[in-house]
Amino acid sequence: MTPLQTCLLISALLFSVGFAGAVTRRHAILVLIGIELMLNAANLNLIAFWRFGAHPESLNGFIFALFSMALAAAEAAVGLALVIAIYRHKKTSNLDEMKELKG
Amino acid sequence: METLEQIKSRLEAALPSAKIEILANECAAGERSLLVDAASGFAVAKFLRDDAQLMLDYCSNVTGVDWPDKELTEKIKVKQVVDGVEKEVEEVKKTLRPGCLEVVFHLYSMTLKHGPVVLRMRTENRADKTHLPSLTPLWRGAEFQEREIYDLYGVIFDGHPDLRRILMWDGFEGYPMRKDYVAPDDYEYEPTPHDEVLEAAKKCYPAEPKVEVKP
Amino acid sequence: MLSGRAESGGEAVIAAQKPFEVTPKLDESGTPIGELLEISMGPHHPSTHGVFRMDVTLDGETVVKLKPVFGYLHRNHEKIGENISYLATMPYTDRLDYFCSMTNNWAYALTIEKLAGLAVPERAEYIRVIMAELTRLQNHTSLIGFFVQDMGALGTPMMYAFREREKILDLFEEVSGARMMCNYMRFGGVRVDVSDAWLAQTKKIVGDYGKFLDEFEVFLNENEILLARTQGVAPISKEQAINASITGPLLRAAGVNYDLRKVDKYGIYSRFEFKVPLGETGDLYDRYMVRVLEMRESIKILNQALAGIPAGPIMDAKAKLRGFRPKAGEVYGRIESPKGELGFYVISDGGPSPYRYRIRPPSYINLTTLEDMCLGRKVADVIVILGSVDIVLGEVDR
Amino acid sequence: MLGEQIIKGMAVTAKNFFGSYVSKDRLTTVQYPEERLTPKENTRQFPFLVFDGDDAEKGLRCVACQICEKECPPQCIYIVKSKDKKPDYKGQMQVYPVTFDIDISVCMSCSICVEVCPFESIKMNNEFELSTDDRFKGLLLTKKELAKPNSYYQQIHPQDAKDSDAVIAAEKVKAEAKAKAAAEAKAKADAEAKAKAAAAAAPVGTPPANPPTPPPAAK
Amino acid sequence: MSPFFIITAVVTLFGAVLAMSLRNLVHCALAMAIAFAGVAALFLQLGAEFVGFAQILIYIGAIAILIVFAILLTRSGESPDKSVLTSGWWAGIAVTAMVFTILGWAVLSSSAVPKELPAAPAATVKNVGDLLMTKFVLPLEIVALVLTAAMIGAVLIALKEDNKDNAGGQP
Amino acid sequence: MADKIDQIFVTVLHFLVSYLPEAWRPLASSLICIAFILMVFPLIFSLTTIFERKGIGRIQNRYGPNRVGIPFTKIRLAGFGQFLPDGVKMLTKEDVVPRAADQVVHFLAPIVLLIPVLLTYAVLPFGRNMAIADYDAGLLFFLAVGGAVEISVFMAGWSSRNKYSLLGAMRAIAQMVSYEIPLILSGVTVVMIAGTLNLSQIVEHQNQYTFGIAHWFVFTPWGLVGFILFFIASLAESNRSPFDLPEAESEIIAGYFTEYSGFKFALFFLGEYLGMFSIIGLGITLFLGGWTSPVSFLTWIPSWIWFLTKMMAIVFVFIWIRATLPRLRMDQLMGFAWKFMLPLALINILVAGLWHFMSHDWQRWLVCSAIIFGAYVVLGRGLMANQKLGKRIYRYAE
Repeated sequence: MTPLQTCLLISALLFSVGFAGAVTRRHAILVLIGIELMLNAANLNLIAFWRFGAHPESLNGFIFALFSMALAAAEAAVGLALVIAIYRHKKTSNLDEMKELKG
Repeated sequence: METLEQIKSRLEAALPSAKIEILANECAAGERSLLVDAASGFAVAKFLRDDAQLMLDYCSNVTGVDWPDKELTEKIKVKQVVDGVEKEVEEVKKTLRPGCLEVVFHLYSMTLKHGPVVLRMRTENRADKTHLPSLTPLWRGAEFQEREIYDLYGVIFDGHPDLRRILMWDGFEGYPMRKDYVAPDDYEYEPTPHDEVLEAAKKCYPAEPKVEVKP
Repeated sequence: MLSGRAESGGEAVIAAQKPFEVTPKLDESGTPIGELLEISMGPHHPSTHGVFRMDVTLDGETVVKLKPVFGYLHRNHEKIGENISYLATMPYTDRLDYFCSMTNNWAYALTIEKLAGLAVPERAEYIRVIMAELTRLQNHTSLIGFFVQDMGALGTPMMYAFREREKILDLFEEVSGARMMCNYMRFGGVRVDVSDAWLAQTKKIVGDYGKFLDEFEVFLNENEILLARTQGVAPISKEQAINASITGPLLRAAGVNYDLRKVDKYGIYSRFEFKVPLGETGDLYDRYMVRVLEMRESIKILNQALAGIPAGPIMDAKAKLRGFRPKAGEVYGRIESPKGELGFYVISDGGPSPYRYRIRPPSYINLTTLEDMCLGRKVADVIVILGSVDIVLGEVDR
Repeated sequence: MLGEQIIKGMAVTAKNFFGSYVSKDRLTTVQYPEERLTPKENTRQFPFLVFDGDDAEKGLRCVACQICEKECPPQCIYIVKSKDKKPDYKGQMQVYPVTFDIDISVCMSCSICVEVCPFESIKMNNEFELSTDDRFKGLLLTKKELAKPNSYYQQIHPQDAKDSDAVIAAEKVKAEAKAKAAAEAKAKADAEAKAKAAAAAAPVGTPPANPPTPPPAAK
Repeated sequence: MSPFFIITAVVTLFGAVLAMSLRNLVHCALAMAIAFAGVAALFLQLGAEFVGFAQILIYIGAIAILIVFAILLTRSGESPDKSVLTSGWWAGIAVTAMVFTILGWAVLSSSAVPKELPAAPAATVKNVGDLLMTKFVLPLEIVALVLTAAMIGAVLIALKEDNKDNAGGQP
Repeated sequence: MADKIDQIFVTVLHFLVSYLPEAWRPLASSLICIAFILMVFPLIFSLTTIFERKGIGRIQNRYGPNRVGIPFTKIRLAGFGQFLPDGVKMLTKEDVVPRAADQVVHFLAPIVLLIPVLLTYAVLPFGRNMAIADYDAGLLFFLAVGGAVEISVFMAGWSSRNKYSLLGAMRAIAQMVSYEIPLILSGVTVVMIAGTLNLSQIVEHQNQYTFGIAHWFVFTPWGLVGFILFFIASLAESNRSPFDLPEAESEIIAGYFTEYSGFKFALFFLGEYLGMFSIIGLGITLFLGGWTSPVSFLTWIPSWIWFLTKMMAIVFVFIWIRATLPRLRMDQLMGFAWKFMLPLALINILVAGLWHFMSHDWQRWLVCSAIIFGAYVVLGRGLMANQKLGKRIYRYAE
């Protein structure tokens, strides 16, 4: 296996773990954690492709990773705000119990 | 400030149903007090607070007093015919003064800077009819003091917003400030036990306390 | 055990005035919205000024419910007083408010003098005023120290306050033999006469006190953090203060002109020229400032008393030490102690000990509105509000 | 401006910081075991019993009248009266305390016992280093530990001791005068009795006329 | 690939698995922090210092703290009594397995990967800054906008419905 | 000679490493550096605790610890030996863990605190050529690693299962997150002017002299305000008074480490102080010229002595502030960060930009000073007026 393949495989594993968590856990915050893990896996891919790619000096993957991190932060902030707002309203953060959008 | 008699007459005019009595006080200061029956106590207090001339807006002190049943012995000279001759004979007359719990309010006016008017109320007896109207709705300052009286004397104040024990713990039984309260039979070691303490010591520690030694 | 709750009287009663109404928002089922945290502050909490407990319910950091719990120091002082002689109660009054044993002594002595009709010699009256005002000085100084300590000032103002208090306690010790438990006053006078050297020393200390207060005020009065922590916090209105029987600096901070030294003119206070500082809003800053200004007035009184003290006896000739049995009757005596109106109510049946002996403790009654002052405030405020009420648990629990 | 007063406050603390090195009277702390303050004249800690002379048993002023026991607010004094009597400082026969205990773990140093004592026999000590590891027996002072000579009293409370000595001297003078008067009266009575006896030519064996001991002087 | 890299990767994956499988939510969040730290370490080993530090700053310093705060605010700190998994969890696992199989097959079978390691590129702060201000200036602006919008949105959503309650500090 | 002393640690390190084979050298040198930090800074910490106790004692007109010197001798060293018994006591005390606590997390929290704190020392240049890891993005590393401390605070507060701990942890996290923003923003000005994130280069940038006075950033208008902002934020970041709310002992006992005792408590204590030293070190590096001397004629003094001197001087100011000021309330604390410090930091960035692009003459001094001073006054007024704070005048009753 080449180093890139190792990196990609690790990333795929991380992605799968995050995905599994996001789809199987009840709790809204855990779903968010799963999504963050998936995003991390994607970042790992970006960095790996930048490092082992054809034109590392262009820094494309590197800067993409930075942008994706910024977006992850935004996503986390909004997502958690939503979770808290829903919790205030419904006294639960279990996804199974949030079946309707109506308040 | 008006005299107590004036207050009494005005009170009686305003509240005809109230039974008001002026109690004498023999000591040097000689502050006399108004004894009001429990039923009209609240109305009287409200009158005293709201009356424009009195404006007793400040309830300084609330005291509970325990008056146990007491045999009053009185020596009365009675004219008796003894052996056909009328003589003055001293006779001991015994009357039982029924016990009661009494609550004394010292009322002042902060606005007019006068006072005190001493207001008293008595319960019917000391056992089961120990209800009195609470004056906390009129003077918030009476809240803790009434709770304390409930705690230490057992007067139940009707209308009190939060009547719980205050100084003693919740599970405590009895009313320690009553004259007939008997302290629980516990004994704390004292190096110089004598008299009653010695008795208590003997009862609580019949022998040297055994120390169990675990093998 | 009787059930505690009493039924409501039924007729329309005027609701007890509650200064603040902050109730947690409730949902349909009646449970409060928001995350409530119940904490028990005390009895072993660093800043409850003794063994005092507050059952606090918090929404975040905001207080939605607060119940003061006390009695941990309850020794049934009143019952003890009813079982021992009139004289033997005097040292017990020291233990009520152990910061101000002199004023406690005075209040008790005053009450019994009223009961037995004893006169107090001129010199003794002056000594009493000097002692009471020194007590007021040291109480207010150390209270401000504690107050700022509760705000988190790591004890520096408190140490300065204690440094000055120490000097006054030395004066007390020199006269009465003890620093805090003075047991100094007697029915009809005082126990020990003061010497001229003592008076000179007192003059010097009182003279220097102004300088210390200047420094203290520069240090604290307008400190931005102190302003932020105290101004606008827990204000209390005149009507509410009167209705809740609040007395002392707390009452005057709310703007009510009611100082027993002026109203009752007990002792010889009518002879001295002093003013009563009044606050406007009754918030923490007013309470703090009223105390600072009162200290200045106390210094004025002290200067007048120290200048005018006459020679003469210190005990009423009629006063009896042993076998004191006042006539039957009842009396209520009160003085303006540093914490508020300290009253003693005594019923005598002619015996060697009082039939009923009751204390009206100012800090106990000032606590009535603690919950109302704290509702809607933050946890940090609770501590400072409690500090501003100036309680001493020896007096609250008795 | 924001922060101005904070700076001023910090100047005050800085002044105190340097002041504590410069001026000694800013520091009120006393480095205790090495440095000691001289105790004040009126300082009171716990009571002790005064005795005259050298022998604590003989010279003890206390006559076990138990007034202090009754007046003591926390009831920490325990006295057992003797059955026999011994002469007190006035030369009168008095009972004396067989046991005189003060539980200083209970004592509240109020000095009421001193005030009510009619015999100048109980006084306040200024000894305060009484810590002990036995909280029961170690804090129970018995008669032996309580008895201190008058010279000790004169040393710790010179002014008070002077006053109290004066009172005792005055009482002694009074008592002596009284005794003298009594003796004179007795002599007189004896003489009279003799005269009477002689006059009546009484039978042999007159009973000895022992006059009753005078009652204890109540101050 | 150095053994150190493999160890870091294993720790990262272990953290991720724990984060997704523990019952107690706070433990999950802490395990997640381990996973994030591991990823940051992987970045550092791949020569992306700046991204690694940014990963620590953003993921551990901000997102983990946010999540922890949310857990506390929603009172989810205690282990639930009920099942922690959704009703259709087995379907999720199946899908995951499929996804992983496909991904792994793609990675292993791909031939578009260079066999030899290229020289380490110079990703200094200066280079990154220059690129952000020149080539990537538009995305940077957009990201800034997105962040601002997200911040405002989050504040609006999480704000209490009643403003009076919130202003408890001032009377 | 001066140069040799200046570089003594570097020389010793090279000397030690030179005996090892080439491949082992980096590892060995970093291990030696770690050992050096682990030895030196805890020692400074233990001396600082005594320094602090003595300093606060003197400020409060007490002696402070003054007994313990060298064990088994009569030498007292003015009490500076106190740290030894303190340390021994702390380390040998029983380790109490609450039964309800989350044992693992409770155990890990102090370790998780200490690791990032120690890591931050890696990039600090303690002297000339004395940065252990001279990262290109050193400042980012410092801030990133420093941010991880919050996790440990949360772990400690949550795992103790104590409501006070939880309150303290919530306070600590909210405070740290809020004050990190002005902290970073004030650092950004330096990055803008110096044009690098490398801390050694930032120091080099300040290592120039005009008229014998160093070019420290603090000597410019934006640098002064930046330093003040950084200083206040670092007080908050290290939980020092007046921002010591997370461990406000008068309110919430000891905050998040209420339930820690013995060794773990010592670790927390150590972590707190090491965190304080490192953030002070960063402040010195950014604004106070790091290891450079303020005036050119004192450059012969070894650089690391300068660094330590500056650090201890600021530590003393920290102690001085701690002994003087009361504590803020939580809402005021947050308000101060968001309403005062954040706007001022943003304006400061603007001013730094102006400074960079304006011509190098007196005008830029005037313009920059005026803008930043005006902003300070306006924001300060606004903060005070918002809470209606200010002096009051009191009336007196006769």
